[in-house]
Amino acid sequence: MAATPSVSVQAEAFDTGAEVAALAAGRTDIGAVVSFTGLVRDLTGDLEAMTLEHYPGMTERELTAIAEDACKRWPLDGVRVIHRHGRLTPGDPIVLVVTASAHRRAAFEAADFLMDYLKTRAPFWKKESHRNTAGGWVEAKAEDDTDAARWEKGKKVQK
Amino acid sequence: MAATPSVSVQAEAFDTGAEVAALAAGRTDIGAVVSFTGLVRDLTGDLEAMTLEHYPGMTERELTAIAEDACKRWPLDGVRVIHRHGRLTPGDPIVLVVTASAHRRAAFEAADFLMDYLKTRAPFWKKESHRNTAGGWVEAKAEDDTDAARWEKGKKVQK
Amino acid sequence: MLILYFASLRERVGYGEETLDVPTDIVTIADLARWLSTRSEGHSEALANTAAIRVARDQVHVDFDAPVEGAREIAFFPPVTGG
Amino acid sequence: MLILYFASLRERVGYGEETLDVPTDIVTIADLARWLSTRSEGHSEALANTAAIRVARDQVHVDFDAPVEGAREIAFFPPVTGG
Repeated sequence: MAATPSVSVQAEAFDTGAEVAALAAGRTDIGAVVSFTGLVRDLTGDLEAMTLEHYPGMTERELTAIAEDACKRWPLDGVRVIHRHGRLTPGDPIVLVVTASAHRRAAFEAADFLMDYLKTRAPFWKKESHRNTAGGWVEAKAEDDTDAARWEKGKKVQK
Repeated sequence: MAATPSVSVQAEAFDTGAEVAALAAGRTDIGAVVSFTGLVRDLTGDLEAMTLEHYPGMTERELTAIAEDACKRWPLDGVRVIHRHGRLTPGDPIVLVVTASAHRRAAFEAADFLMDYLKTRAPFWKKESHRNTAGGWVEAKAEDDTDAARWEKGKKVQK
Repeated sequence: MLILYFASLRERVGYGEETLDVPTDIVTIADLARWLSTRSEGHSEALANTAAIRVARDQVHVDFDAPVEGAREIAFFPPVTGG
Repeated sequence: MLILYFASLRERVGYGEETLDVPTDIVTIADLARWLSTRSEGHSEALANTAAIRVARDQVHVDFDAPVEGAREIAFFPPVTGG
């Protein structure tokens, strides 16, 4: 049975442990659960807040499409994606991806893929406000496109 | 500051969410936390229990060596490894690996590496008892050696 | 047709959405962007550098050469930065 | 010297550890395995197929050509199956 992905876009925080537990609850055919938690990072000590704008409607649609794509590429038993929007402060969790599979490689690769695709396709935009310097919109990274391109069909991937 | 890995070998269950939270607690320089949870799998419906034997002393030493190796290979801010021993039943968590880093790729690759190395180097042995058929020691998989070989120096990795 | 702007584009235009009657000679999204640029200085600034703009047609990523006809909503935004 | 057996090897030998005075002409771990094989039928069965046996010298993975001299403990076990 192919997994039906569960996707949420919300202002509220999430509980990584509860989501990991929920994906495997009551099942004995899942061997591997991988979670990725993304947090607001403040490398300079100057970040006051990070505000995430998104495109309601398209965000849910795009996250679901990415998750369904992952379910086609790997034998997954569960996929959970949560992405927050609104105002967050350093250390706050922003995004959660959880994958469950009978196989460890599938769970790892699918979570990795989901994050790469989410980073380049999900319509979210981050704006930083700093304490002592000008804030502004976060620029997209070319590195994220390179990461996502790893999963394109026919491309061989080298680490 | 390089991470100091934390390693536990225990009979007791663990709490994935609490471990993920602990690794990032009070810090604002961590952007990514990846967790891998391994569970007892029962694909045939015939598995009664899985008993894990290990080599006390060497187990802790080997897990610590693997975690320290990961800290040398990737810029990690935290590594947590928990491996259970004793009698477990289907659906029970066996192993937890959590990695934290400023960078998503580092956290993913280090967790993936830790599991591959742990599978081939940590002195644990699984014995299955079945309800209706003969149980016995689980055979090592050649696939695990192949997975671990991906990380050997000088080897290019293809997915 | 509903036209949407997000993030820095929304700020430059001054608002996030507008409903417009698009002339029938507007064929592609590139045409639409050029036509929208004439509406105000903010629109012109927001839509000047198409290399740095992404487009969605009815909430699906498309290129600038995608057709406008039949769309319910078309959104313009900078490269995404979620995750 | 402390000799340890784990998992299926422990079951075949009949116990998990023994402390032995190893003769001085035992140079490598391969020599040690051959010498231990003569101790009982269980030892012989357990240590027959060296291709399917892994060894640790003082809790560190080593090959069969590693030296025995100076070791506190040497462990024999099947390929590991944790994780």
